[in-house]
Amino acid sequence: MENILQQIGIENYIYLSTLLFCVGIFGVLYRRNAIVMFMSIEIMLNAVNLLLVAFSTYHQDATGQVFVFFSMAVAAAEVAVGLAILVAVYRNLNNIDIDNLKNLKG
Amino acid sequence: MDTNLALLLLFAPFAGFLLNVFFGKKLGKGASGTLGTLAVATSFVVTLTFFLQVINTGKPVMVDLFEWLTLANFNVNFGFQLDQLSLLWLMFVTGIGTLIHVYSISYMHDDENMHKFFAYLNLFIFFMITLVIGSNLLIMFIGWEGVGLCSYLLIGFWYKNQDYNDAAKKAFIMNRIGDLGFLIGIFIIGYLFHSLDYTTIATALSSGAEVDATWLSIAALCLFIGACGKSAQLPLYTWLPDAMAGPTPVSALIHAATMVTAGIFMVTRMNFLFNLTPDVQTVIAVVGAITSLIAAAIGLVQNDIKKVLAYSTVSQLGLMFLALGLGAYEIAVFHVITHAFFKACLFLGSGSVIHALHGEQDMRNMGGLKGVMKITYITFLISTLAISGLPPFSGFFSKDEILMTAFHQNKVLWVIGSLASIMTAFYMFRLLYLTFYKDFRGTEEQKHHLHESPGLITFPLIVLAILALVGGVISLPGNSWLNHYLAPVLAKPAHHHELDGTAYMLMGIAVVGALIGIGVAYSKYIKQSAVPAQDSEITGFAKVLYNKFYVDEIYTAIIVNPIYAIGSFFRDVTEAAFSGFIFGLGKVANMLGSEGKTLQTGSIGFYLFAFVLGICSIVVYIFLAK
Amino acid sequence: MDISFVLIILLFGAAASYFVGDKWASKAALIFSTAAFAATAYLTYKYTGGASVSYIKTWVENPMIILGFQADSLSLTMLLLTTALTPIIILATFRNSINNSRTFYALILFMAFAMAGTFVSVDGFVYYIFWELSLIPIYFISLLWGNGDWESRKKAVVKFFIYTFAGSLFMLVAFIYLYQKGGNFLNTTLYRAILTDKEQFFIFLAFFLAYAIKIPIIPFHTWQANVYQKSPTAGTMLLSGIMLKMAIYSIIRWQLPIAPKPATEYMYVFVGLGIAGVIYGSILALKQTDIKKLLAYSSLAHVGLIAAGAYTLTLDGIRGAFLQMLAHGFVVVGLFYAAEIISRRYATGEISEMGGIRVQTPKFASMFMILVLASVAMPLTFNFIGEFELLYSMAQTHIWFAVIAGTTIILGAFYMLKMFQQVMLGEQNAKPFADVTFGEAFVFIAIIAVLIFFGIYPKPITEFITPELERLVRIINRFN
Amino acid sequence: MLLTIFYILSAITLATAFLTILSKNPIHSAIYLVLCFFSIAGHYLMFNAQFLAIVHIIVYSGAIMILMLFTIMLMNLNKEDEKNKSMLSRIAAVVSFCLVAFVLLATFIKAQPTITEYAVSGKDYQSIKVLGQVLLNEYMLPFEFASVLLLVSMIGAVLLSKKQHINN
Repeated sequence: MENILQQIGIENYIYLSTLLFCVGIFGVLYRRNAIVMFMSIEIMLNAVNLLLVAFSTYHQDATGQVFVFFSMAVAAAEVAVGLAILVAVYRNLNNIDIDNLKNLKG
Repeated sequence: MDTNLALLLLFAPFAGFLLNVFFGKKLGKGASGTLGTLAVATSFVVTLTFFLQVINTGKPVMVDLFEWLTLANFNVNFGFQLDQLSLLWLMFVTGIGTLIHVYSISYMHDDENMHKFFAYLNLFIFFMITLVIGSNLLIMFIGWEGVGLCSYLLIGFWYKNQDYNDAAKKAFIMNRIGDLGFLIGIFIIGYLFHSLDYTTIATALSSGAEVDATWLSIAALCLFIGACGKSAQLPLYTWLPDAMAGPTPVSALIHAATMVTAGIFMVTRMNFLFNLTPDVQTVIAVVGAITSLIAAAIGLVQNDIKKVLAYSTVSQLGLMFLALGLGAYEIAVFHVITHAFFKACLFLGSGSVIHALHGEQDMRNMGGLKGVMKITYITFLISTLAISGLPPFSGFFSKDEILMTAFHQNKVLWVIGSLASIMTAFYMFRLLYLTFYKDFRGTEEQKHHLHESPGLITFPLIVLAILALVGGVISLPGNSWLNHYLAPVLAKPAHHHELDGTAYMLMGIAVVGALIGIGVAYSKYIKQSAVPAQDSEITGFAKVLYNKFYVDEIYTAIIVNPIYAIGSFFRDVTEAAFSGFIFGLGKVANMLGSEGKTLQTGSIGFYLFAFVLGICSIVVYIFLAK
Repeated sequence: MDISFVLIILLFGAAASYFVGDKWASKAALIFSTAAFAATAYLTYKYTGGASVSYIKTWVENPMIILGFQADSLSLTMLLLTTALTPIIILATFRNSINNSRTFYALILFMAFAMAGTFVSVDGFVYYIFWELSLIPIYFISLLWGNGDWESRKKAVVKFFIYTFAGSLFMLVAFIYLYQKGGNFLNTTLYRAILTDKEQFFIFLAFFLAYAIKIPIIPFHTWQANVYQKSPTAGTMLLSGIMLKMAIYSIIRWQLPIAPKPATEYMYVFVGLGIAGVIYGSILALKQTDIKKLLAYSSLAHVGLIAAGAYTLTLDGIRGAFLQMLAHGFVVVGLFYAAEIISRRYATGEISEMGGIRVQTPKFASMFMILVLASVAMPLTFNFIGEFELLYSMAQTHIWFAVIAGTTIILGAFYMLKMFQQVMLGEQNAKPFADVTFGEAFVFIAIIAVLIFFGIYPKPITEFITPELERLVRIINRFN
Repeated sequence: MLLTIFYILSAITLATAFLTILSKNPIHSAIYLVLCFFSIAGHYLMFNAQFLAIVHIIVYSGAIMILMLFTIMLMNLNKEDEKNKSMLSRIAAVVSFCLVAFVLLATFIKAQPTITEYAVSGKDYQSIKVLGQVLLNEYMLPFEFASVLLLVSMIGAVLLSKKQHINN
């Protein structure tokens, strides 16, 4: 079985993940809709997952992929709780604009 | 045996002190007085046995008790050295001490705290003995501070009067200034010789050990500063006249006969050191001469009977220091002894007068006591003649010796000394005339109560007057027993003046000078019946003299007030500044907190930006910043 | 039986006084503190007989912390001071009615426990724990049972707490740094740690901050006068009698042997600071109108002298500091007790409202006078021995140090006698002043007896401590 | 061939990711995001990680995105009513994006990887069988923890979204 990386190269995956991660960051900073921010976070998570898989292949080792499973589990849990919080917020404020959430003021 | 006797000598007065402190009130006045007197008399008897022993054997008695202070380079032992000098001192300390105790039994009889008075007197004798018999400088320092303490306690004996307390406090603090000098001197000597024992230092110096001359001079000067404080020399003399606030026996014992001569004792004790520092000797002589002149000048116009005597004491002490500065230790000692006799007699006599007048001390309100107080008058007269330096009274011999030494070494000092002597003769006779001659100037009430003092008061007066009369025999010109006796403790041979023409001429000048002083006093106070003016009417230079050259005021202005001013400055400014600095640190932290708090905007967007930038900085710092 | 036993007694005593209830707390505290003193005395006796009474045990393996309580002559002497003063201080509180007294006495004993631990610890970490531990009880004692209104008291006490605590943190940093160098916190290891000049300098400075604040050396003293005034007298006694000795002891035990080079190099600075404290404290004492504040500033002057002596690095200076520490511990407790008696009966601390006490209570006046004289270093009192050695060590360093520091005997006499005159002498005050009770007199007599006995015969103490001090001085001067 | 597929997939991934963020309507965002996830699943397939790809699609596209869509619809957000952030924030966001991208890329470029050749062990390491073994042997405990985590988050979500009155 040949290694796909021989043809594509690990560095391409690194660049791709980096860019994807930065796009996620950009999303988080750019939008004020909490749900879209959530999506951006998912993008970031996926960028990392992609890189984990790439390196798993690079090392020819299953550990990286196992890590991705865990990361997915965490992401699922996070989304579930996060969305529940958003629902609660929405119920109280009638919107989910993060600029309105300023109760953490010191 | 010697050890036990020495301890008895030392602890008899201490036992008297303890008994009087703890049981004096229960014993009653007579018993406590007798107890105190007996305690000192015991010491006197022990001293006498030692004195005879040392005269016979010629060897000092050394007693070493235990190691007291441990220092890196040497130890200081609790030890006593009973040699010719200390025994001579003890003789008159305990002797006059006993007499004054006897006197006090009667004099203090009306005081409710009489047992305390005797306790303090005993304590004083205890410390004085310690001072004198110590075998090293530090034991002397114990006594030195101890007598200062007793002086403080006794000056402030009537502690309800805050003026007296002020005088006591002043005496203590002035003494402490001198004590600091003494202490520094001890440090330097300890550093140089690695010992404080007199014998060790003397041996080291006589064997010609390598010692830095500059440090030696500084040490000698520091010791002299100590002596200045204790013996009331310029510039530390102002406490002594104020010390007259104490009961009169205290003035006689402490501030005339014994404690104030401690400075002379110390310099004589350390004569081997002072001999090697001629510069310091010059300083001592000059200070002594000037003190004697200034004090005599102030004494000319004082109206308080005890103040006159106090200034006269300062003046006579100045003469003694003059002798010390000239290297004539045995003459200084001689004058100390004669002075102790006649000055104690004078003070006790004045006490007798004050006693008769119920506390009146102003000479302007006295006069005419000659008839009523015969014994007091006669003893007073003898002592006055002695202090004025008329032959054959004891004062003549000692004072004459001092002046003769001065004449041979430095004419200027001789002139100053002679001038002081003439003034002494004047003011002493002024005192005598104003007190005992002419008519009584006090109130009718006082006149009614005038009486001769009881026997317990006149007895010491008579003894002291006899001593003042014949005391000169111990060191007659040409054939001095004292010089011979003191020779073992002095590093240099005694001064010996040939009884030649110069000597007789000087004696003549001294006598004529004294007679001039007496004559002036006679013409003014007997012939013209002058009475000193009231305070407000004194003008001109007399006013300056009357106010003691304003020395106290000057000291207050240049030393005491600045210290208080600095104190206020410290309290109001620097304390606030230090405190402000510390609180300032707290305020800065507080401010950082409240400023930093505003960063906490609550805006998630802002946090995210900060978050991202923070991550960037960390990444840059870790991976890129190289 | 080893030295940890004393600590256990004190700790157990603290617990016991708390649990026996308000009524019996003071008695329990007195009994336990006396027992601690007896145990210490017995251990000292055993130690002089050649037995080892140390307690050394590894506490934590990593980092290496050793629960070590070493009994050498120095720590035993300080332990004796602590356990001797604690019963005296407790006895001095007997006449007061104290709210919630079981907590009060428990705190006092706990504080004694912490201070005793500081004196005997050989492990820097354990030492540091005890050092900080001692701060907690005094904080509560001063805060809850102090004088004056709550706000100003709280301000003073909190300032003191934060200030000393902040200073001590530097010491902790120094210890952690030293641990890296030495591998454990034992003082003997740390003495041997090889440090560059720069490291020594910073370590010295870190220790100095901790100690200078606690002693206090100017300009770190601003907490002192207020806290002394606001604290209850027992607290003031603990602070001035024992706690500040912790810092001086630590200078001798920790700071100088670990980092002697800067001490040698900048000796004049540190000796100068101490002496500046002497003058500054004395002059300020002259201007005080409150008796406790006056004593606080006089304490500042005295400890300045002690610190200056310790920083001369000579045997005389360090021994003098040690002796004076003991003497000052006793005399300051006695003076504060006298001040307490007066201000309690007059219900004021203002000197101007006092006077004429001697007429009414000659006994009290005499005892107070002796304490005043001891505090101005009268010969034949213990203080003279200490002060003489201190001043002599300064004279060896530089003669002007001795001259300037020596003004303490003048200024000290000035302010103490002035205070004594205004407080005790003069015409009888309108306010009656009850004579001292037997218990009060006992406290004074105990203190005076100690001061005079060792003033006349200090040899037992000097002989006891000198070999150990000589060893330390050799370590301190190892670079010369 | 594979490289071309990679480039195409990458382009889709990045483009849909961007579109997710830039779409005004959250519904569109969600749909773009699903596309993005599919393309990532494509990447996984290229690695021959079939199981992972399938799990990815099931979890992300199937579960998470559906959950999000439901939430969006629940809140009635399927309109373009979101107010834009201030110009300053947006510029700052762009600048931050460029900065992070620059910093991360610079870091990777500077790191100069020492990759010479890609190892081919020939071993099976990513089949379902192997993964199952690894997961249930070596990572047994974390695996169980993951289940606890999911349980807790489930309970949490239920509790949080329960209707409750909040008194202001």
